[in-house]
Amino acid sequence: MEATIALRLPRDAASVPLIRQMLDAALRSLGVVPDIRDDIELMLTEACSNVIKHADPSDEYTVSATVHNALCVIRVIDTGDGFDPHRLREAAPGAEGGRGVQIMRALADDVRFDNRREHGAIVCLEKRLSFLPDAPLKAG
Amino acid sequence: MEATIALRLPRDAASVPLIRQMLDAALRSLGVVPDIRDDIELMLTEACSNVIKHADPSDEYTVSATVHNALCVIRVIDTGDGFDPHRLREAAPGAEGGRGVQIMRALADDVRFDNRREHGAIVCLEKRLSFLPDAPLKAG
Amino acid sequence: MLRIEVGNPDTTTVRLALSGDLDFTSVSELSDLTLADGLHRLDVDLSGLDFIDSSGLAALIRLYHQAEEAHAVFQVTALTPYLRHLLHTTALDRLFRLPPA
Amino acid sequence: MLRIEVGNPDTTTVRLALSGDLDFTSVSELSDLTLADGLHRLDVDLSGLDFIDSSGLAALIRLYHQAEEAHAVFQVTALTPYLRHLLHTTALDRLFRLPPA
Ligand SMILES: Nc1ncnc2c1ncn2[C@@H]1O[C@H](COP(=O)(O)OP(=O)(O)O)[C@@H](O)[C@H]1O
Ligand SMILES: Nc1ncnc2c1ncn2[C@@H]1O[C@H](COP(=O)(O)OP(=O)(O)O)[C@@H](O)[C@H]1O
Repeated sequence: MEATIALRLPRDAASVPLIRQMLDAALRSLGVVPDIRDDIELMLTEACSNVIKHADPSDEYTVSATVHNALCVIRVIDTGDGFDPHRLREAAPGAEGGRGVQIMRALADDVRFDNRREHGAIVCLEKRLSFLPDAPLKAG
Repeated sequence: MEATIALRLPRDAASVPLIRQMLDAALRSLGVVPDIRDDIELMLTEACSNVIKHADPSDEYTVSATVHNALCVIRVIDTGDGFDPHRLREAAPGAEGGRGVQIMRALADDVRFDNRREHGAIVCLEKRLSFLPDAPLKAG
Repeated sequence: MLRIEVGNPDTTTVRLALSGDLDFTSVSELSDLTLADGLHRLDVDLSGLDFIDSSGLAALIRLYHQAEEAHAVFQVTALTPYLRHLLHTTALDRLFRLPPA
Repeated sequence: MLRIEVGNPDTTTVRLALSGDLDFTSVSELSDLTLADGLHRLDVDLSGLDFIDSSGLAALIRLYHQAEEAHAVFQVTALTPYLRHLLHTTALDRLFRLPPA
């Protein structure tokens, strides 16, 4: 079994709770355990809020999430100016910003930032899934 | 905004409540009104149960649902022997079977059955969507 | 998930209260039910159903036929507006002789 | 949706109880809050939060700084295990001087 959700969204803050809720509901239907769903909600939110905050000048972005072989792969793609992931600094202890990437790195099993100067940023997040004993099908 | 859910599923009865629940949750997130969601759940269930019941000898099938411009388009594709939609008869009043296609035709705004002898059946169901006043984004 | 509650208000009446999902995946639980001899009346309460599909409707038709064979009265009760609409769509309102809404 | 309940158990203490989602889309409601002068203590009860993201954490850090400036005691209370874990991940447990679990 393989499941994919893909959305083309306006670069609008209201899109973030929408995709978060949609993916969470899909993962719940598949029987993914709540802790993993919480982590995925947060990783996804960080990647999407970054598009809203930083991905000027794009006005749309896409999110796709695929579940296959007990792995969830999320791709958030914008058409903004992109950024250089190697130039990110760790947030200072009392700093307000700069924790999004830190959180993604902490929660995802794998994070990749990809960039093409004229095509914006691609954030790819992977998370290994665990399922409740009564999960339908072998979603794995 | 455009949203797509696509699943590759084992031809197993347990797949039907799964995809039904997943699509319903997604439509709820988008703010689709309950009556339309009920109709879509039922149309989708009929198309998928037919794959489980009739689409020998395939062991997998795919379901995709796309929401765009306030239209939901569902495609259920199997690799069974297919069937000739023109040879379907209306169910006799007291007959137990033969009501699935009738229900799809009654609830969908458009139903198309497509068939290629060696590639199984394609059922395409369309439903116009209405949204709650507080629906996020203009999902339309 | 389908739940079936079987009641016997008197010795010749059976009352089935269905709740949850009555669909292709759960319908066998209802089909497996056997009705005792000497039945005079079969009431099926659908008010708790969240979902029913054509397989669920087929199971109701099967119950209707079983009741007919036993010369018992068959009645579907406590319809939600949605179910009434669906029974109308499938012309089962006439088979089940539903009173007009 | 974020809900903020503001309590004043005494004139120099403010108690904020947050519930719902504290994220990028709702955080301004919290940032817009101004704390009265003469504050000695700011308690933030997070037990009702369903979701928090880095923007929500940033708002907490901002409250922490406001309390520091007022020489008030800042305390995050009623953490769920999930939130405790997240504050640990982001090293905010040390900034907020959380007692060890
Ligand atoms: N999609 C994106 N487009 C452009 N820049 C981005 C994008 N995502 C992240 N960045 C850059 O990475 C930096 C670090 O992001 P993050 O850790 O989430 O912290 P914050 O968003 O609070 O600055 C951002 O400040 C921004 O410069
Ligand atoms: N995916 C499919 N593959 C092969 N045959 C199908 C498929 N879907 C429907 N059919 C044919 O169409 C007929 C009518 O379907 P339907 O109205 O749902 O009633 P029922 O499934 O109760 O027979 C089925 O009996 C079957 O012969």
